[in-house]
Amino acid sequence: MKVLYFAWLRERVGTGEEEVSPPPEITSVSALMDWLAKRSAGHARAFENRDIVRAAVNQEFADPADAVSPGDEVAFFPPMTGGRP
Amino acid sequence: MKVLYFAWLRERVGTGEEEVSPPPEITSVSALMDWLAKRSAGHARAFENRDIVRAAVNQEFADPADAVSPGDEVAFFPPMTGGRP
Amino acid sequence: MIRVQADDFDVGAEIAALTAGNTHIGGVVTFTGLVRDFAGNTAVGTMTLEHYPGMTERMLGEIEAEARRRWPLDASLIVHRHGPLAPGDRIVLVITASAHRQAAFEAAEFLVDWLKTKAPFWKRESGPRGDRWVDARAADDDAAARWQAPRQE
Amino acid sequence: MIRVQADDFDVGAEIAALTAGNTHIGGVVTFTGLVRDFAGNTAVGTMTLEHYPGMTERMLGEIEAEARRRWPLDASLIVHRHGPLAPGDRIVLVITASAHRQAAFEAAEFLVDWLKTKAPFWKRESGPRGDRWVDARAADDDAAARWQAPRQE
Repeated sequence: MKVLYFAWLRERVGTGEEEVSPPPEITSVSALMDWLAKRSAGHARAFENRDIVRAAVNQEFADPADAVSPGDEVAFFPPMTGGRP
Repeated sequence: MKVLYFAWLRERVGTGEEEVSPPPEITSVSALMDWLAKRSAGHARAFENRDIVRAAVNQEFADPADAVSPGDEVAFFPPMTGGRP
Repeated sequence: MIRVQADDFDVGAEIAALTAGNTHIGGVVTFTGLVRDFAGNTAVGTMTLEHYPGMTERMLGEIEAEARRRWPLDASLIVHRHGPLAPGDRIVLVITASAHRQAAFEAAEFLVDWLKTKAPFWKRESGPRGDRWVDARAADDDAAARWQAPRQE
Repeated sequence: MIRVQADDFDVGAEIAALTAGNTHIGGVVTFTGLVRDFAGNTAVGTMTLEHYPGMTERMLGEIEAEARRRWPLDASLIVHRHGPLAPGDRIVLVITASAHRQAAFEAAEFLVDWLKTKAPFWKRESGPRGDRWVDARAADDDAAARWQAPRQE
């Protein structure tokens, strides 16, 4: 499973992309966040406030309850802030 | 008094601009149209359907009842048709 | 700013000139009106836009001033062409710039609606069956009427 | 059409390329987003726009397709820049072209509102007190919510 991080999540985790192999019981975005948060102090800080973390699975926005599978591309990022006039 | 004509009013009258000296009793746009319509067959045709003639006095839109005076610039034209997508 | 001219205009250059040096502007909206093929005609014809020099400038200036009273604009521009034009040619340009995108959008739409009812232009189309002066459309009056302040009874 | 690029764009050239040869188009609306001075700061800083390559293109394409389902557009374009940008720089361009001016205006406004909530971009501002990631604003969600279809009870 490929996991991507953007903006301050990327900075806290310390990388923009990593290949991970979570155990089979990790089947939702929410469970994946719990599991990832234990990988390092940086991961823990990235996921410390779940309310402001957004996710995408295979480049589509995903809710915490949505499913993840081993071959997926899963991305985590803050709420988007494009041009804002 | 300077009188201007635009679009098909100009074509019917045969000129885009003329200097006229109406008698003192011509004090409104409406009266001026009546008076101008008698100047030539072309003028008569230009003013034959008053409903689709618009006027401006000194470059401001004017109603038939609005006043005209000897020094004014009075214009007559059809409803406007600028770019219209 | 307003301009009435026979020459074409460059939208990108006009935006750049209008917004140069003002870093409070967050959004710029433009409307460019193009000459369309005449409805129902397969043949492509040209048209000529006649106007009332002097009054045109006055009316465009009044319309622009009204938009700037109603919306917080940092900059605005109306350019209207006259003379002979062919399908695909640019006729009119409206630009509005504001810190807030919604003000820029609303003001641009207001200006375009009012231009069509207040600016003294008359269009003559040349087609395969000869020339004709184009009739005004009620739809333009309706679009402009949206912006009227509610009347007191 | 959609494009995501670090390079600047030329609004006039983009309009010309998009409308060339289509004489059914009567009106072209553009929105150009510019980098503003940061609120409350007198110092002018730069900013960097990070995005999610791949997903950005997918989301812009979906937003554009939705606009074209809702309005009768002859052409449309979204260009979004990423990378380092300074106040006054162009960030985003939306162009809509239609036979009818109101369709062009509404579709452009829809696209701009949705871009801000659906396009995966994150802005980091550099100011005299260092760098910071910009927070999302509730106002953008509100603007996008205007376009939601009414929900069934």
